[in-house]
Formats: sequence, C-alpha cells, structure tokens
Amino acid sequence: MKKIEAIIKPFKLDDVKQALSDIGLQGMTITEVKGYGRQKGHKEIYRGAEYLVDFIPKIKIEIAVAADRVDEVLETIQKSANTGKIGDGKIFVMSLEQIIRVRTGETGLEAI
Amino acid sequence: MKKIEAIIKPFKLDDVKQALSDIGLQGMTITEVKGYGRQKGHKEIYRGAEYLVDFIPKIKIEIAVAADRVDEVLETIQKSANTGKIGDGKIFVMSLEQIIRVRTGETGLEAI
Amino acid sequence: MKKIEAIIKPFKLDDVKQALSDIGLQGMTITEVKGYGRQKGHKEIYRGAEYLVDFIPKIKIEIAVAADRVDEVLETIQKSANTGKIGDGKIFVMSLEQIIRVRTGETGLEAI
Amino acid sequence: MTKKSMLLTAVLLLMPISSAFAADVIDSGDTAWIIVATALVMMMTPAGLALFYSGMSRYKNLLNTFAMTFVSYCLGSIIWVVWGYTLTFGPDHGGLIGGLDHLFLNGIDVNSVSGSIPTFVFVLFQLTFAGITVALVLGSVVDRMKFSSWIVFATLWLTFIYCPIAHWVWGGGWMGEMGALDFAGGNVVHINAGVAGLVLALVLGKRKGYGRDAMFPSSVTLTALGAALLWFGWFGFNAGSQLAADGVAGSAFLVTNTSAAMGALAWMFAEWYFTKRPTVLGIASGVVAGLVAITPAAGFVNLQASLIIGLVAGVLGYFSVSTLKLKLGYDDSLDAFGVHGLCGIWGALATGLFASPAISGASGLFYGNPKQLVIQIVSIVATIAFTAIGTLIVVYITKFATGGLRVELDQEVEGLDSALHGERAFEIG
Amino acid sequence: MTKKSMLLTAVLLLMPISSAFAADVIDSGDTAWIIVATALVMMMTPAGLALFYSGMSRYKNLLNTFAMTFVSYCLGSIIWVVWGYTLTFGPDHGGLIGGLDHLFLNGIDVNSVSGSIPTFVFVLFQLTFAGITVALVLGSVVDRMKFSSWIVFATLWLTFIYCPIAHWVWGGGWMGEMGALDFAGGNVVHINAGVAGLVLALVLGKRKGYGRDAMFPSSVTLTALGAALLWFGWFGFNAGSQLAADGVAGSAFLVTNTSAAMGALAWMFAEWYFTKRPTVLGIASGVVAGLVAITPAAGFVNLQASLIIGLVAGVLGYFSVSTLKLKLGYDDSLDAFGVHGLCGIWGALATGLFASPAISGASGLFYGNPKQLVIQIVSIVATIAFTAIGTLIVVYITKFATGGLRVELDQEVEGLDSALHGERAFEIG
Amino acid sequence: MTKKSMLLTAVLLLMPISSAFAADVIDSGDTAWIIVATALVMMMTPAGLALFYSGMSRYKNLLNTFAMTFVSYCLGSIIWVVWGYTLTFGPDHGGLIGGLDHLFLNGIDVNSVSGSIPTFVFVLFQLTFAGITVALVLGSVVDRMKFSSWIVFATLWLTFIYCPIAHWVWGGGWMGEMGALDFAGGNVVHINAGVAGLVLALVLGKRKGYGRDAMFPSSVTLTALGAALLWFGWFGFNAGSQLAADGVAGSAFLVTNTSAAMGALAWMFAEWYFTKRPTVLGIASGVVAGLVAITPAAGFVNLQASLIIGLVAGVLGYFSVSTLKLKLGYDDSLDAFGVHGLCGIWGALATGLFASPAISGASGLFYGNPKQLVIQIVSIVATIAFTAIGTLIVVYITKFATGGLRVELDQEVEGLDSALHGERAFEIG
Ligand SMILES: Nc1ncnc2c1ncn2[C@@H]1O[C@H](COP(=O)(O)OP(=O)(O)O)[C@@H](O)[C@H]1O
Ligand SMILES: Nc1ncnc2c1ncn2[C@@H]1O[C@H](COP(=O)(O)OP(=O)(O)O)[C@@H](O)[C@H]1O
Ligand SMILES: Nc1ncnc2c1ncn2[C@@H]1O[C@H](COP(=O)(O)OP(=O)(O)O)[C@@H](O)[C@H]1O
Repeated sequence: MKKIEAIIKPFKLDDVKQALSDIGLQGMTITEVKGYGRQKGHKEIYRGAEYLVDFIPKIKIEIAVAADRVDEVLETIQKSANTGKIGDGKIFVMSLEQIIRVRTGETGLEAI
Repeated sequence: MKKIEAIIKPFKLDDVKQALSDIGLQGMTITEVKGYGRQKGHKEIYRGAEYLVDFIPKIKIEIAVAADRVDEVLETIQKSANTGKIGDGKIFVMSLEQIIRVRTGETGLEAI
Repeated sequence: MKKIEAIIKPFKLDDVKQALSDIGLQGMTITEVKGYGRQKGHKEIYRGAEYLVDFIPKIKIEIAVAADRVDEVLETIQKSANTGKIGDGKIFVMSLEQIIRVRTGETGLEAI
Repeated sequence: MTKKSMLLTAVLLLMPISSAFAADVIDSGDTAWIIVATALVMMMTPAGLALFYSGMSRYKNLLNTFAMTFVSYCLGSIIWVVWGYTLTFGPDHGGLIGGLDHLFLNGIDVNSVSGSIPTFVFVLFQLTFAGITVALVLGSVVDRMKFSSWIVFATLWLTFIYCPIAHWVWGGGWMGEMGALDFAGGNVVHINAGVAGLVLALVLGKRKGYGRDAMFPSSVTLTALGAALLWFGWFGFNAGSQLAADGVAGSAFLVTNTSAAMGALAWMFAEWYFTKRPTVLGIASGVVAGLVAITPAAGFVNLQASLIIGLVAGVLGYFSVSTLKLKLGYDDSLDAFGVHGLCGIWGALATGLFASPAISGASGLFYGNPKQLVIQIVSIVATIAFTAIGTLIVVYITKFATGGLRVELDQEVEGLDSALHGERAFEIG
Repeated sequence: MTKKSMLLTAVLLLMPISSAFAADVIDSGDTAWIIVATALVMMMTPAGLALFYSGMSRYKNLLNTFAMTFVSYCLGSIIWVVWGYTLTFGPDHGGLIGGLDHLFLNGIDVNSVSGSIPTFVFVLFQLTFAGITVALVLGSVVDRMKFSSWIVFATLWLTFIYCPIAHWVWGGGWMGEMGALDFAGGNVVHINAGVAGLVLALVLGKRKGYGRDAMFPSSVTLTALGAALLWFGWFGFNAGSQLAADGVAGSAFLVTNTSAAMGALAWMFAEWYFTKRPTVLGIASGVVAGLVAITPAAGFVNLQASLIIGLVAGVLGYFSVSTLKLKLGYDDSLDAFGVHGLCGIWGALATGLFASPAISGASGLFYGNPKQLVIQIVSIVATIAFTAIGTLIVVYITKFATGGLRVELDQEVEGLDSALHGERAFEIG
Repeated sequence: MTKKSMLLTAVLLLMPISSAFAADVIDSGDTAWIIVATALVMMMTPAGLALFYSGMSRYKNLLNTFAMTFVSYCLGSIIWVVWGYTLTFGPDHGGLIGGLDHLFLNGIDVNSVSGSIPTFVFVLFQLTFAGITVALVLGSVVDRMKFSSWIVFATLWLTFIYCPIAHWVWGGGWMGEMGALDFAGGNVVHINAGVAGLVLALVLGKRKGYGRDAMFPSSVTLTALGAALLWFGWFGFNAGSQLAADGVAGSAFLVTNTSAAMGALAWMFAEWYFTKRPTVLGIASGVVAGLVAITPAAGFVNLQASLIIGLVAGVLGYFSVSTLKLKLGYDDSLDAFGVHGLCGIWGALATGLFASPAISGASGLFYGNPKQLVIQIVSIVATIAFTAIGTLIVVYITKFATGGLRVELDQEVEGLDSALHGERAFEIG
C-alpha cells in the first residue's frame, strides 16, 4: 500500500476530485497548506510599506491506495491538476505499512 | 520507529488524547483536515441553490512511536475513536527513519 | 529521496526559511498544526471557569530533498529553529519513493 | 424651565384654553428624541445583544444565538402591536393587567398623543423593551435549546410574564401605584429576564461537557463590539425613558454613562487582582453590569450615586459569574442571571437607597425615606416570585407543546449552526 | 395638533404676519430628527449594506464588495452636491428634470429653509438616498465586475438614471404630479436599483462556475449584523421621509418595524416549511424584504396593512430567490433584483391597495379609490421601462469607456480582493 | 430665523421679561439633537475607533487594541465628571486653566442650562471628546505598550494635557480669546492626539521586526466597518458642536460628509496612481483623513472649501503614511500622527484660509482676513509645543511610575492578547 501526497493549486481541487472519482477512487483527506517554491508570491502594500507574501495557499491531498493503482492515480492527478504554469505543485509517494479502518477494525487493503 | 497518522472525527479528539495519555503517550501533533469518503456530506441551501458539502471536517493526529509500541497505540486509537458509524476514519502506519529533538539535538528514540 | 517534516515554533518560521534559503533550498510546504507534548499549555479563564489549553500552535514544515542533502538540512533546521526552551519541536525523516512535478510531469530528483 | 412649559405659560397668559388641549400637544423636540431613542433600543437587540451573546457562545452555535436573538425581537414586534401593548397599557383591571381595548392598536391613530409625543412612538418605544427583555433570557440557555421551543417559549413568556409585570410597573398596575421606582426597567427587564433565564436553564439542564470541556467564546471581538453597541443603545433605553428631551433626560444620560464606565473598570480591576489578567471579556461584561444596575435608578439618582452603583455592579457581576455560579453549579451559559438578574436586583435596591429628591422628586433611604427601600424590596421579591413561578409554568407548557425543549445530543455535539440551520458563521478559509 | 401648528395658531391670533414668514421657520425638533435620520441613512450604506452584501459574497471578494459599496456612497456624496441635487430638485423642466440653477448648491445658504428644516439638511437627507440606491445595484454584479467600470457606471447611472426618476417622483416631476404615491422610495430606490442590477447582471454574464460550484457566503454573521444595521437605519429612511417629527412620522416608524419583523418571520417559516431549515440568512433577507416593501407605503398605510405587506414580502422574496432565479437562470449574485426589485414592486402596488386616508389623506383601492392602483401601476411600469433602457445604454457606454466590464478570468478565479486590491479580509490565522 | 428666536420674538412683543429668563430656556429640539450627537460621539470610541484600530493592528494584538480603546473611554468618563470638566470649563484662571468649582459636577443640577440645552448634556457631550482624544493617541503605540502603563498615561495625559488645551480653546482660555477658530477640535483633538502619539511612539521605540517583518492588519474588514461607524459618529462630533439644531449645524453636517467622501476618493486615487492598487484600507483611511481635516473648519467653511479640504487631506494622508513615515523612520503603528496630526494641522490652516463670513461670521484669508491665518498658525504652534513637551513629561512620569512602558520582548513576540489578557480574538476554527 502507498500513500500519495499531492500539493496542488486550490482552485484545481474540484477537477482533481472529479478525475479521481472517475477512476473509482472515493477516499481522500485534504489540508490547507502554504507553499514556497519557484512560484513567487505577490507584493502587498500596507500604508506604504511593501511586504512580499512568499507563502502561497495550496491544498494538500492525501490518498492511501493499493500499490498496483499508484501509477494510474499519479497520472490522473498530474493531468487534472496541471495548468502548465509555475506553482502547479508536486506529488510525493511513500510506503504505507498498515491501514486500519477505525469503524470496523479492518486492516490492510480492506480498510481503504 | 514508526509514524502513526490517524484521521478521526473532531469531537473524538478528547477521548483519544485521554486514552493515549492513559497508556503513557505524551506527544502528538494534530491538524485540522477535511475528509472525503463513504460518509456523505450534507446539503447546504443558500438562497435556493443547493450545494453538496462533501468534505467533512476531521482531525489528523500524528504520533511518532517506538516500533514496539505500535500495536498498542493502534488499538488504543481504534477503540477510543470508534463510534461505529460511517466516517470514523482511518489509521495509517509509516516507517520513520530518524527523529531529532530540536531543543537538544537528541536523535532516535531519545527524541520522542 | 527523503521527506523531512519539522514541527517548530511559529515565530521561528522566518529564521528557518532564511537558513534553508542560505543553503540553497527553495521549496517547502507548511501547515498550521497544534502540538501536545512536554511543553504545557496555558490556563485560560473565561467568566471564572478555568480551562487548560494544552494544544499549542506549531508550524509543520515539509521538505522533499535528495538523500545526500538530508544531514545538512537536518542540522540547518535544528539550529535555526532552536531556542533551547521546551517545545522547540521535532524533526522526522521518512523515505520518499517518488516525486512528480505536476507542471511538467518530471519525476525523481528533477522534480524537487 | 423647559421650552414646552414656557410656551404654555405664554399661551396661558394670553387666552383661556382647555387643559385637555394643552395636554395633547406634540412637542417636536421630545418626539425627535423619543423616535431616535426607540431606534437606539431597537438596535440593541439584533445588533448589540446579538453580537454580545453570539461572540460568547461557542463557535458552532454562533449563528443559532444570532437567530434566537433576532427572532425574539421579531416575535416581540408582532406580539406587542397585536396584543402585548393593550395587555400592558390598556385600561387597568384590578392593578394586575391591562384590558383588551387596544388589540391591533385599535383606538390609536396618527393624531393620538401620549404626554408630548405621538402615541405610536410611545407604543414602539415600549415594543423595543419587550423585544430585548425576552432576548436577554436566552443568555442562560444558548448551546442546547431547540429553536422551535424557543419560539413557542418566547411567545408565551412575552404574553404571560412580560406584559403583566410591565403593566404592574408602568401601565398603571399595583407596583407603580405602591410607589415602586423603576425608571427604565430594573424589575421589568433585568430581574425578570435574569430569573426567567435561570429557571429555564435549570429545567434544560447543563450543556454536555459543562465543567469539563473548554467552552471558549467564539469571538471576544464580537462580544466587545456588542457591548459597545449596547452602551450606545442604552442611552436611548435610559434617557429615553424620561419620554422628553429635558433636564431629567440629561441627568439619566449622564449617570448611565458613568455607571457603565465604572462597571467596566471595576470588573476589570477585580479580575486583574484575582486572576492576574484584565480581559476584554471582563471589560465588556462590566459595561453591561454597570448599565443594568443603573437602569432602574437612572432618572432618580445623582452622579455620586452612579459612581457607586457602577462600582458595586462591576464587582458583583464578577463574583457572580466567577464564584457564585461555580459554587451553585447551574449552567447559565452566558450569565443572563449572573449579570442581569443580580445586577438588576442591586440596581433596584440602590434606587431605594440613593434616589435623590433633587432629580425627580423621589427620595431613597439616604435622603430620609426608608419606606422607599421597603417598597423596592417588596417589588423585587414580587417580581422574582411571579417570574420564577410563571416562567416555570410557561417552560413546562412549551416542553409539552414542542415535544421536549432540548436538541438531540448529537446535534448539540455537532453544533446548532450546522444541525439546525445548515449554516456556518464564517467561511473565510 | 402639533406644537408647530399650535405655536402658529397662538402667533396668528395675536398679530398679522406674512405667510412667507411663517413658512420659513426652522423647527429645532424637526431639524434634530432629520439630521439624525440623515445620519442613520448614511450609515446604511458603508456599514449596513456593506456588511449585508460582503457577508454574502464569497470570501475572496469580501473586500471588493466593501470597496464598491463604500465608493458608491463617496461618489454619490460628491455628485449630489455638485450636480445631482439641482438635476433632481432644481426648477422643473417639462416634468422631466430639474434645472441647473443649484450647481454646487448655488443659491442655497445657511439660512435657507425647506419646510421646517434647513435646506442643507434636506440636501444631505436626499444625498443619502442617492448614495444607497446606486450601492444597491451592485448586489446583482459582485464577484466579477471591474472596479474601474463600477466607478464609471455609478457616476453615469446616478446622473442619468437616478436623478431623473427622483425628480419625477419627489422633485416636482410628472409622476408626483400624476399622484403616484411613493413615500420613501419604492420606485426611486428599490424598483430602480433592482431592475438596473438585473440589466447589468445580464450584460455581465454569469460568474464562472455559477450553478455548479458551491458559492458560499463568506460570513452569514456579517450579513446578519448588516441586516440589523439596515433595519436601524431604515427608521431614518422611512420615518425621516416625513421630514418632521410628528404623528405621521410615528406611524411610518411603526409600520416599518412591523413589516420588517413580518418579513423576517415569513421568509423564515417559508424556508423552514420547504427546506426543513430556518436559516439566519433567510431571517436577514426577510428583514430586508419587509423593509423594502413598506418603503413606498410607510406614510400611507396602517398597522394591519403593514402586517400583510411584510408577510407577502417575506414569502415573495423567498420564492424569487429560491425558485424564480433558478428557473429564469440569470445570475443576480446577491439578489438585488430578487429582493429589491420584486419586493419594491409589491410595495408600490400595496400602496395603491392599502393607502388609508386616516394616515395622510391618500386612499387606495381598499378605501374606495381604484384610480390610485392604476396610477401606481403606471408609475411602476414607467420606472421599469426607463430604468431598463436607460441602464442598458449606460452599461454599454461604460463598457466602451473602460474597455470591458468584466475582470479577467484568472482574476475572477483568484478573487478580486487579492487581484484588484491586493488585500485579504481577515488575517487571523 | 429659527423657531426659538421666533418664539422669543413673539413672547417679547407681548410682555416684559427678564433676559436671564430668556437665556435659561431649554429648547427640546436642540436638546434632542445634542443628546443624540453625544451618543454618536460616544459610539465612536468603543465601537468605531476600536474597530478601526484593532482591524489595523496585528492579529495577535487585536484584543489588546480593543482593550486600550475601551479603557480610554472608561477612564475619560470618570475623570471628566470628577475633575476634568471643572479644569476645562470651570471659571477661568489666567486664560490657562479652569477652577475647581465643579469637582464632581458640584453646582450643576438637573435644572442647569447651557445655551439652550441642559448643562448635564453639555458636560456629557464634552466628555465624549475627552474620551476619544486620548484613545486616538494609542494609534501610535499599539503592539508594544504595557496595559498598566497605558492606564496611568491616559489618566495623567487627560488631566495635564487635554484639559488645559480644551480650556484654552473652548473653556474661555487664551486661544479662544485670541480668536482661534476650532469648531470641533482640530487643535484640541487631532493635532493634540497626533503629536502626543508621535512623542509616545518615539520614547517607546520601534516594534520588534519593524521594517523587516510583514505586519499585516488583522482585518481590513473590521477597519472598514470602523471607518463607516466613525463617519456616522462624526456627524455628532461636527454638527453637534454647534450645540443646536439649526442652519449652521446643517452646514457643518454637509461639509463634514463632503470632506469625508473627497478624502476617501483622493486617497484611493492617489494610491491607485502610485501603487496600481486602490485598497480598502486606503479608502477607509481617506475617510478618516477627510473627517479630521474638516473638524476645525466644519462650522466656518462652505461646500466648495470642503471639497478642497477633503481632497488635500486624502492626498496628504497618503503621502504621510507611505512616504514621510518611511523617510523619517519612526514607528507610528497605526498612523495617529500621520493621519490625525498632519491632517489636523491642515484643517486648522484651512480654517484660516477658507472661513467664510456667510456661515458663522468668521472670515479667513480668502475672504480678506489674513490675520485669521496668523492666529491659526499661532494656535497650531502653541498646541504642538505644549503637547510635545507636556506629553514627554507625562510619558517619563508614567515610565517611572509603572517600571517601564514596554512589554517584555517575548510578550511582544507572543502577542499581547495572549500574553496580557489571556484571550484570543476569534476562536472560529
Ligand atoms: N522541496 C519541496 N518540498 C516540499 N514541497 C515543495 C518543495 N518544492 C516545492 N514544493 C511545493 O510545491 C509547490 C509548487 O512548487 P513551485 O516550485 O512553486 O512550482 P513548480 O512545482 O511548478 O516548479 C510549492 O508551493 C510548495 O508547496
Ligand atoms: N483512501 C483514502 N486515503 C486517505 N484518506 C482516506 C481515504 N479514505 C478515507 N479517508 C479518510 O477517512 C475518512 C473516513 O472515511 P469514510 O470512507 O467516510 O468512512 P469509514 O472510514 O468509516 O469507512 C474520510 O473522511 C477521509 O478523511
Ligand atoms: N511523539 C510525538 N509525535 C508527534 N509529534 C510530537 C511528539 N512529541 C512531540 N511532538 C510535537 O513536538 C512539539 C514539541 O514537543 P515538546 O514535548 O513540547 O517539547 P520538546 O520537543 O522540546 O521536548 C509538540 O508540541 C508536538 O507538536
């Protein structure tokens, strides 16, 4: 089992969610995060003082999937989150050793 | 060392925290997240337009533990977070390669 | 490739970001989290009732790096986030199996 | 000597004139002031009190608190013009209640005059008092009451509890006849609402987790803004109760401000001393405590008295919410009883102590009239007794009529904004 | 009989006096009331409406909505004193428009009197109406219009649409001459703004994602507070329109409050019945619906009528935003047309039905004067026709002058607060 | 001719009457207006200014800013009635200070009359000015001052700086005698507060991270709402300063609104031009700049002048906070000096330029009276000098008395809401 974490632009969330639904993925957890990278923030001016806001709002999506579905999911996210502009984000893949469903106590792939 | 991530219902946080304390765990980090899964969101109606709010507020708990305590912790969380209703959440286990305590620079199990 | 997660005190963020820039790291994602640990929260009194606020605001920094830069990054964070007082936080290191840049589809070290 | 009386003097010197004619004259200045005073008191409920209370409720119940406050004023607005006004100010029956002669304001028209203002303005001024009084009650019960039960309760309570007491004091009933002094509503508004709140809170029971879970105010900012708007509106409440723009109104205005400021400083210093922190919630609460206490006294006491009344109110309010409530163990969510009930009692007593003949002719104990204090005590006890018993009956009727007063436990946990209204107070992520 | 008339009686009995002299007398009470009424109406725009509207707009556009509201009032303030007042209240030309005699308020000075108040106060009272009317329009178009286009549009619209209609009704123009009844602005303010908003919304087109994406109000709390402040200010709007502190003002005051309360309860119960949830947004919207509908009728109808007017307005508003809008498919972002346009039409009709001679002498259909209803219908149709066509022209001129009305798509997605103003509404992380 | 004077004419024609009697008459209309004006000015401090300032402070200090504002008004309320009023309006001593005859308002009762209003109302009207003036000062120092130091400072400053200057201008002191024109407080309120703020800010030193860290306003929404409420209240401030509901009040009312609107537009266009973004913070700041500048001039200048005064104020304010402050390098947190100090000076000068005899009889340079400009300059310089030196002394006494003015560094970093008050402004997670 793998855990996929994707950092994407907030307004792309609906598209990504839709695309994942289309390939039959029904579960995910999202977090509001802030990103810092090549995409530069904007200047804000308050009462004459200029501040660079360099952390940009992003959404982090976390998905647990069976190992054999990873490639499909990665491609789906990469395509649906893509705008072609700097700051589109990253996708990370990690290994998951165990999953448990709290409600039933089921474990492993059953629990996804 | 392992990292345990649990997605739970927000109002269960106090119970889980208490249960973990009872087995001697004193450290954790929590994040407000939103979940999407089997549990369906509610409809919201604004000025006649109906919107489905399908992301449901959840709490993510992250805990670093020694490998030998993992099972005990998993069981504790699973029991204390359980309501038996859809949407109770998931627990994920990952491998942790290193831990460092910022204050002292201690590493490994010392740092937990 | 590794993923480094650091839980630090919020007001140390600027210092850490600066220190990481100084060693040439330009990307990171941050999340507002709350921590529970040795550092005790403060008491709040509302209309005579006393509440212990035991979750303390922290910032989680996530950074994907090439494996050979891990030690340097860990040291940089540990030093720049350090105040020497309880609650300075922890740093966790995990293995990353894959990274993809959404914009270009590049993978691996290219994508960082 | 006021303009009005001077004008009458001039006129009377010149020609014979029926006294009825003289009594029925609208004074545009008095009317201007009372229209504005009415608008100010109106604003207190859906803006001032709604903010003050919702800021103190937990975030998940912020909008529910707003809704209950708003709907209280709306219900009061309709009830008052249909049957409330006539029950209160209609022809007296046995000192207990007004007659039904003015249902739907029957018999009052655009030319009707009360004192020196149009009767319609008087009706509306009194309406705003009914509206805020019932809204005050909910401070004891937010976070757990069914919205439907609240609507039924408010309707019954206004009719069977508020109207009679308002009649007793201001509508020609026995309490006013006895000589009880209640300038702007110590008995009618604050003791009444505070005691009713306590009764309702006791029947409802405590909130889940009360005393164990942290129940933080959703926004002290909103509460502080609400307190500021309440203060602003209270000038209409107290100085407007003179029903004229004259010297007594000016005096009521002055002592209202003084007592509020003293209440705020007293509460703040009390908590600073005892808990090491002066809080904004404390300052805001102290403002309200000071305002409550001066309400019955506003047109009767002088500056020095108002300094003392506010000072005591601030300290009393602090102790009642920080010590008394914990000791006695009831869950008066936002302290309607602790602040309005207790400071209202103090204000009614203080009126009997400090009433100075130099203001409006009435004297209290310290000006040689101990009888006044006795009258005040009788009026306080009677108000408490009637409200406590009457509210209890109304509560049980409501419970029966709406199938239980309290929301389901999981709704309480989820929060009433989402569970009952399907809304969130802020969507500012 | 009012103080003023009594005074005049006394004086007239005593000495010969020119009627011009009598007419030019300032009454300090009336002046006090109208100054305050003006301040209240002023407050409605940058505080009441700004909160009401920005709380309903999406979070990313909260401040932009605030900015547009604020700037509307500022532009109105300048335009009115420079050329708006004279276009509206200057000497009539053919029943259509006022002359330019009072550019920069030329010819009016500190001693000028209108009725019983200083002319400067009358000018400012009317100014606040111009300011809020144009601000109401933007409820149809928030979330997508260029700020520069809004400024140009508001300037042109005030000049070429608002001033003529206000002249027709209140400035000696044909509509007033015909006998149309519009006490405080059913035609001039609400129908006018509602229809103009719809036209502008149709030209602008729908917001991206309209009907698909969830467009949640940024803060129902702010909207509810805004509604409370609008209610408070509306007393100045309606009761102030009598331009005196007298019995008719008192009556207008009373029916305004009743209709607002009825509107709120009606909307709330309607949605409770149909969607199972009484919302705070619904209560707040119902308040405004009730206030809009009573506006043209305030000085003409009695209490019973106001209960019905508010009731119908609340239900009408609910159906217009929950059913009609979805059926017809236009994107009236915050329902300026649905609430102000439709409830304004209902109020103008209701005035023709319910006007009671006992209030100000005018009679409607139910008091035996069917002609009044015809007059009202003519005035409504004329207002709609003129506004619709005139606004369309103004919109296209604006589009041409500012190179398109709508923000770039990525600005719309990013949100106008950040894209246009470089600000965030809350920084409370 | 006003109603009042007409009435007197009528009366005087009919019978011999002592002039003392005539002078002591309360006019209910004037009283109605000044009671309301007072309530409006009161509202400016704990609601308008508290929002305006706390919205601009950083989130972690939002409630502390609220607390300081609130407590300023509370302290002012007590100090004024105990010793402030008599120091200001008691019998003059050498043109410098009032006597102690009216400690605790001794000698003033419910029948005392000032002009045509009850003296108690006059006392309270003046009280609200004292309260807001000291609260304005804190705009220079938020985010870093000890709460206890603020309380001591405010008490001393009101007594030793505010009361003397108010006496000089309005209480029969030398500045008024010299003929300085200050209708509603250019010198007394704005220059005074602005300069005091600067002095206090310089002694306190800059905030940690100033010029390096982003210091974002916690909520531009709250600031904009605050500006709207300030505008609303300022009508009481300026038009109320006429102390009557008459033509001059109407004129002051009109020019106040015009200047505010112009200030907002000017600031907005200035920043749009220079930084490409019209901000809501800029619009809100411009409103205040325009209101400050018209304050001393309100009862003396005509419409055209007010357009210019507002225009210049908006641009001046913009440059002072965006250029001057950065150049000179002081840390005037929320620009009390930049906006109130500088625009106050501009307003006082403008009064000397534009005062038109057609309004209240006084003429400025442009109406052939260059002497007035000289008098204005003298009054400005004297105010600055006295305030600067006096405040410096008061600051050092406060520092000594409270063991340092500034919070601990870690408290500053943590934020004063949590460190000093143990509260959070919003708990809306
Ligand atoms: N090394 C990194 N570790 C973790 N997150 C990163 C890293 N680099 C970038 N990110 C995240 O990805 C987002 C997009 O990265 P950025 O460099 O701006 O654009 P792009 O991915 O198009 O090159 C950032 O805002 C940040 O949230
Ligand atoms: N595949 C997944 N990856 C990550 N998080 C998931 C996944 N599936 C579910 N979740 C999280 O778990 C929560 C509960 O899941 P849900 O399917 O609603 O109920 P249950 O766990 O009881 O079957 C979701 O709200 C979401 O936060
Ligand atoms: N076992 C753990 N798992 C995850 N996070 C932890 C754990 N222990 C501590 N933390 C995080 O680290 C923060 C600091 O820990 P704490 O024990 O207070 O101080 P210190 O790290 O200085 O010993 C906590 O607030 C929490 O966010």
